[in-house]
Amino acid sequence: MKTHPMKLVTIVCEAYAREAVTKLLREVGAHGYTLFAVEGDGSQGKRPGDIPEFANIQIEVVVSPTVADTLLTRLEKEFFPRYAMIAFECEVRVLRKEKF
Amino acid sequence: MKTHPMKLVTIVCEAYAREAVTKLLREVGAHGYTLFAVEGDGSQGKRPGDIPEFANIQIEVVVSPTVADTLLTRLEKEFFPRYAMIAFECEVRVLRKEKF
Amino acid sequence: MKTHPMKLVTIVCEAYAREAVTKLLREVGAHGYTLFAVEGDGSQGKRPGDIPEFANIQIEVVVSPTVADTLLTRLEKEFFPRYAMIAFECEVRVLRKEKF
Amino acid sequence: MEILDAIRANLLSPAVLFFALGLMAALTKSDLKFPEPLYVGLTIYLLVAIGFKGGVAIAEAGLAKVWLPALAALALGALIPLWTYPLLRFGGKFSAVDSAAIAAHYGSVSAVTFIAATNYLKAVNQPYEDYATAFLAVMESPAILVGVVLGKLATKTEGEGSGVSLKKAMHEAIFGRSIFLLVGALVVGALCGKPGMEKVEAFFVTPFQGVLALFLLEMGMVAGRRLEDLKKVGLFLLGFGVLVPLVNGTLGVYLGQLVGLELGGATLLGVLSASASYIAAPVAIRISLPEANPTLYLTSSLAITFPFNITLGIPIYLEIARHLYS
Amino acid sequence: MEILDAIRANLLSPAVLFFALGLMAALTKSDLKFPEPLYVGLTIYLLVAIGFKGGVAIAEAGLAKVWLPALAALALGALIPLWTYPLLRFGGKFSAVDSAAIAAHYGSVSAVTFIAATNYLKAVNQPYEDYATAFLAVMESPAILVGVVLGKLATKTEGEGSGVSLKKAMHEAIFGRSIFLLVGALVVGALCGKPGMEKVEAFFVTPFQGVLALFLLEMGMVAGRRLEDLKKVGLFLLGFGVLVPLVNGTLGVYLGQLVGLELGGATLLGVLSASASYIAAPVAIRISLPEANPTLYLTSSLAITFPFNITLGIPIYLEIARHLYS
Amino acid sequence: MEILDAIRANLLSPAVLFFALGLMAALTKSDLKFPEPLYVGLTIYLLVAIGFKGGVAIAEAGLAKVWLPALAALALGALIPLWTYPLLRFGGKFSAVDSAAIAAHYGSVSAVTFIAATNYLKAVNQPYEDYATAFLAVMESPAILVGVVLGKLATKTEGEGSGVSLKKAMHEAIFGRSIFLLVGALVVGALCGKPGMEKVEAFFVTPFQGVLALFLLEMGMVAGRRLEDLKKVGLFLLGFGVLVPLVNGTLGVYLGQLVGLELGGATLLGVLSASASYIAAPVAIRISLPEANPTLYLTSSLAITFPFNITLGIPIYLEIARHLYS
Ligand SMILES: Nc1ncnc2c1ncn2[C@@H]1O[C@H](COP(=O)(O)O)[C@@H](O)[C@H]1O
Ligand SMILES: Nc1ncnc2c1ncn2[C@@H]1O[C@H](COP(=O)(O)O)[C@@H](O)[C@H]1O
Ligand SMILES: Nc1ncnc2c1ncn2[C@@H]1O[C@H](COP(=O)(O)O)[C@@H](O)[C@H]1O
Ligand code: NA
Ligand code: NA
Ligand code: NA
Repeated sequence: MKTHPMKLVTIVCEAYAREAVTKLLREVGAHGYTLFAVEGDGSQGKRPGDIPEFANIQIEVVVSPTVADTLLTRLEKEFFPRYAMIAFECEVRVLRKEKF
Repeated sequence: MKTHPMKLVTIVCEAYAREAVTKLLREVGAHGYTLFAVEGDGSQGKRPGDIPEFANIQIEVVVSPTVADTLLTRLEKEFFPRYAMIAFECEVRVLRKEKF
Repeated sequence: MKTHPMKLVTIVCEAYAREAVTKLLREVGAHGYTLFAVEGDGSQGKRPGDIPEFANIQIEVVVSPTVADTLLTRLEKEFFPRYAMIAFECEVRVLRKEKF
Repeated sequence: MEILDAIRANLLSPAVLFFALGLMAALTKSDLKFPEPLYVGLTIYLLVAIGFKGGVAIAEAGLAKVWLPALAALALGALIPLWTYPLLRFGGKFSAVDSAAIAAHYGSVSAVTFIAATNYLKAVNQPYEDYATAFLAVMESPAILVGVVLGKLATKTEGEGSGVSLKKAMHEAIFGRSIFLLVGALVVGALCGKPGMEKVEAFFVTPFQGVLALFLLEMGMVAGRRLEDLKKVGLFLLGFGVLVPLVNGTLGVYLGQLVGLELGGATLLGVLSASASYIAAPVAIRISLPEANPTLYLTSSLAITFPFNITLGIPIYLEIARHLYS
Repeated sequence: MEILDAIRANLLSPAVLFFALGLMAALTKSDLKFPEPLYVGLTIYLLVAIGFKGGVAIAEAGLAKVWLPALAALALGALIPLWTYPLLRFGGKFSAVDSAAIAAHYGSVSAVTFIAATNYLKAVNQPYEDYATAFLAVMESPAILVGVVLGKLATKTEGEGSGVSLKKAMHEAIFGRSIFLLVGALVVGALCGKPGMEKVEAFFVTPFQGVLALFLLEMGMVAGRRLEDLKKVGLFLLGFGVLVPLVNGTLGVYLGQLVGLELGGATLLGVLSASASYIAAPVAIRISLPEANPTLYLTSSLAITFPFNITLGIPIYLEIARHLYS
Repeated sequence: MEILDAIRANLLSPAVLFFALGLMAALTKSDLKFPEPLYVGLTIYLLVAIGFKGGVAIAEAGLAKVWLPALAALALGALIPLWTYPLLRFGGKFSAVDSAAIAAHYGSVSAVTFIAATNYLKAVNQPYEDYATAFLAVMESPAILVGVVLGKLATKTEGEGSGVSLKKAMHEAIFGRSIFLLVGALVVGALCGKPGMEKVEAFFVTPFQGVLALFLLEMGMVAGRRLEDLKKVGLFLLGFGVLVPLVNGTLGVYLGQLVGLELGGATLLGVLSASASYIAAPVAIRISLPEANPTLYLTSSLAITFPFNITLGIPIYLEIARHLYS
């Protein structure tokens, strides 16, 4: 079994940003993503998550290291000033590297 | 405080595969797992997740490196050809290594 | 783009422990956290998650390595003997290190 | 012209219009979405309500009246795959496993189509045997089992153990969520009878039609999201999804008359034969025949046959029954 | 033989049959599952409905009539742990903290059991004071506080601050979700009175019995999943889970007569004493006595006492009341 | 003194009392929480029910009667931001983009406030045109578009393309979940007419008031969680949140009389003008004017104007209409 190094980028943001973020993912070349609703607490206060429009989502995307770089750069420049969010990357290993 | 290196294997797959995957986890020797419903987008199209039977789930399991190897190998051989899914592993450190 | 090393600590525990754990997070100096409901299986049996009071939650928190250390130490001493739970840490890289 | 009037009346019912609204929501990419627990809650309500009502009706009618038509329904469900399979395999040139999978879907049934049909009959004041829910209950599983066996015979693949997965499919087909709820509520209803019904009527019967209308809004969205797959399935399956229901529907109506049902009951048996499963069958097939292509069976049952039956099919089957009984 | 007929009638009610169906679902490992939000939605509905109705009844009856029996109910709840604790500690040889935890559960109450009892009384045409919901409201918390104090006295563990966690338990017992909803809706109902009731009756009253039946289906599954823990808890707790309710139920009925309740109201006070909490108490106990073993208190209250009360207990307590009042 | 009696009666209605209970839950930090799917399910129900009912009423009244007041409502919605914007910008010294954002919220409408008003009118036996739902439908979007344009003109920021985000805001304002459901159900109702209503009345009409009461419990919690932000928004916005609704409400009532509405209908137009959006507008504004501070517009619309209208505003607007019409 051969595994390949990739990056897992995790984004936690207000649900409002959903469409903008998934559009960005397509633009930087991600081939897929996984998304779910979360509650959260942070510098911009608690997000209890009972109204979907006011809630948080977590988006996880596995991408190549270069795509991860572009993604984080654009998140920092275009999204961090506008939306309540955090983003971080983490090293993972995948099978079928052509899929990502 | 002493932490021990382990692998976190993350599997995102269609909900149909739930029973087959959890059975596999038992077979390879995982001592537990965590599971939740997610939405997703990938090569096999969007999964909006309003009908549970058509939705995606994410399964996370902490295992020893050797178990992770067996798990990924069997996923590649037996599951990837049949189900819409991705899987990847990541290094984590745990307390109480005898638990995993 | 400059990223900084941080720790992502993941805690999966019974929902009962929610308040105690988030209080601990504040005490050790985390600046935020993300939380969601999960199902699980482990040494203390299946947690199907239909009654919120009997269910599992997953808490993810990005902190500096020193905070991660304190957090895990206190979890081990004060929480592991009392609650059904697991915790592990993982290396991640973030932008805006002052946020965590 | 009667049939056209009937169709027009059906098209203007809240249930069908909300279904159309759901289609619209999917096509205009509105961000409207029913959360999963709402979907699940509505299906639980509908299945329990229809099952309970059917059970009370069986208690009133007595098993002596119900067993023969129920047996006929069961046989019909099991046999439909036997003629649709070769049609798909040799007419449509589908692979053996895809043919078996699709055939299983058309032999099995759609509870929502059945419920919509009972609503329609009520709207046009056509009486029917309330215990017809028993036919719904017995027709869900047999075709799935037949389809899985057909698929297994044709492929004989190993890995993960095909014996195991046949057993899983049977377990799924019999203990799966929808059939369990329906049969369970049926038994509960049969044990309670009329006095039990009086207690829960205000919840399970009075608001039923409105709940169905709301649910069809969601089903419209689910079907609408599949519409773009129509081009992937090819012309053959498109025709199949409309013509096979018409044939099966006619078969069902005839058989209904044969076993002594009234006009309304025969219509419902026709509707059941004509309908294709899009929940129970996909689950069981995905588990036991994972090589089969879901786009084919889901698109045909959900995006072609289901909308066809809901809008045009149901009034047509009633008209067929009227001709036959007159 | 009356009592046997009564039990039979109760066993054939939709509510109890759906509970049995839920047990079946758990035992046959059907994949039927109520999603968490549906469970939460149903509990919110049931608690608000029962609280609101009780509040309207209090407004009608006047506080003068309610305060004495409510006080008696409160005292009964607080006292039950004082005799069940030594029984568990010395009869059952449980640890001090486990004994305290279980005792807290049996002093507190189960709202669903109470609701099922009101349904049963309605079905057998036995009138009762509608304001009895007030007893439910006042009996939930006291026993939990007594139990936590007993457990703390016995253990005196430190770490995380035991003083803190007693305060947390009190907060939980008083501001926890279920008690907040119940008492809140009671107050709202008392302020609205009859005119308010007329507006919301069609939602909170008419469909109530049907919603309860659906909810008991879920409760059957929850209880059923605990059944396999029965062997872990031992014979003593098994007997405890059946006999203690019978004793407490009898106590409750007597006390009800003593404070001037009618036959129906005394029965309900008996049901409350006999019932064991499985939501509010576990939450508070898990937080303030985390050393106690949840398998013991959850299995006994949820898998033994709850099913016993729902099926046999309720008709028995009514029969006891009838003997006493005749 | 009539107005005081009216307010007192409104304050003691189940809907308002449950709203207050929700506020209490938030303030006492009770762990009561409606899960997201329950919230979504309730909004879907309320919007579909009110839309459907309005559509049936339009079918009964005929478009000839509806178009003029609907047009007036639309114009009113679009114009309100044009006077509130300068007030906020120069009176309140808010930034241009914040002023535009808040102005958009007050030009748009709150469906729940409208629904509560229809309930209030029904409670005080004040007839109104059922087709007034059409005003709700047409008033949601225009102000949002005007507000976004005002904000864009003032800022002209680039990055991510401001043209794109104006288009997104329009899409959101027109195809967003709430407006889609409302307008969709309106059209469905108009096509079904009375016969359709008869089928679904028991679900969409009879239990409606009770569902609203339950929903206001949740809205109380949502508003309550915003209360602590009151100190952040400053005194100007506090006054704005109460006085602007009074002015807009009066404008709406007058305009209603002008275009020939009855007393009840004019009151509803007043309520709509007075109400501020807290769902549709925030979504659209957050997407197209992300630089605007959500604390300002959410706190003023949700924690000031919404509770004010629900408790005091609605009876006041009716009183204004009564003076005008007498
Ligand atoms: N240190 C952290 N660890 C994990 N999640 C966080 C952290 N800080 C913020 N978040 C998440 O990011 C969301 C937005 O953060 P903020 O902009 O700080 O309010 C929060 O609601 C949390 O869900
Ligand atoms: N690059 C990716 N990053 C994160 N999740 C993914 C990625 N690709 C696929 N997925 C998830 O895996 C599921 C199945 O993928 P697929 O088989 O490509 O359709 C999708 O629905 C997503 O939830
Ligand atoms: N090896 C594992 N991998 C992932 N999650 C686990 C694992 N073991 C336990 N868990 C999670 O932690 C919860 C508590 O574990 P336990 O105390 O072992 O019952 C379980 O319900 C699971 O959600
Ligand atoms: Na069929
Ligand atoms: Na008790
Ligand atoms: Na307005």
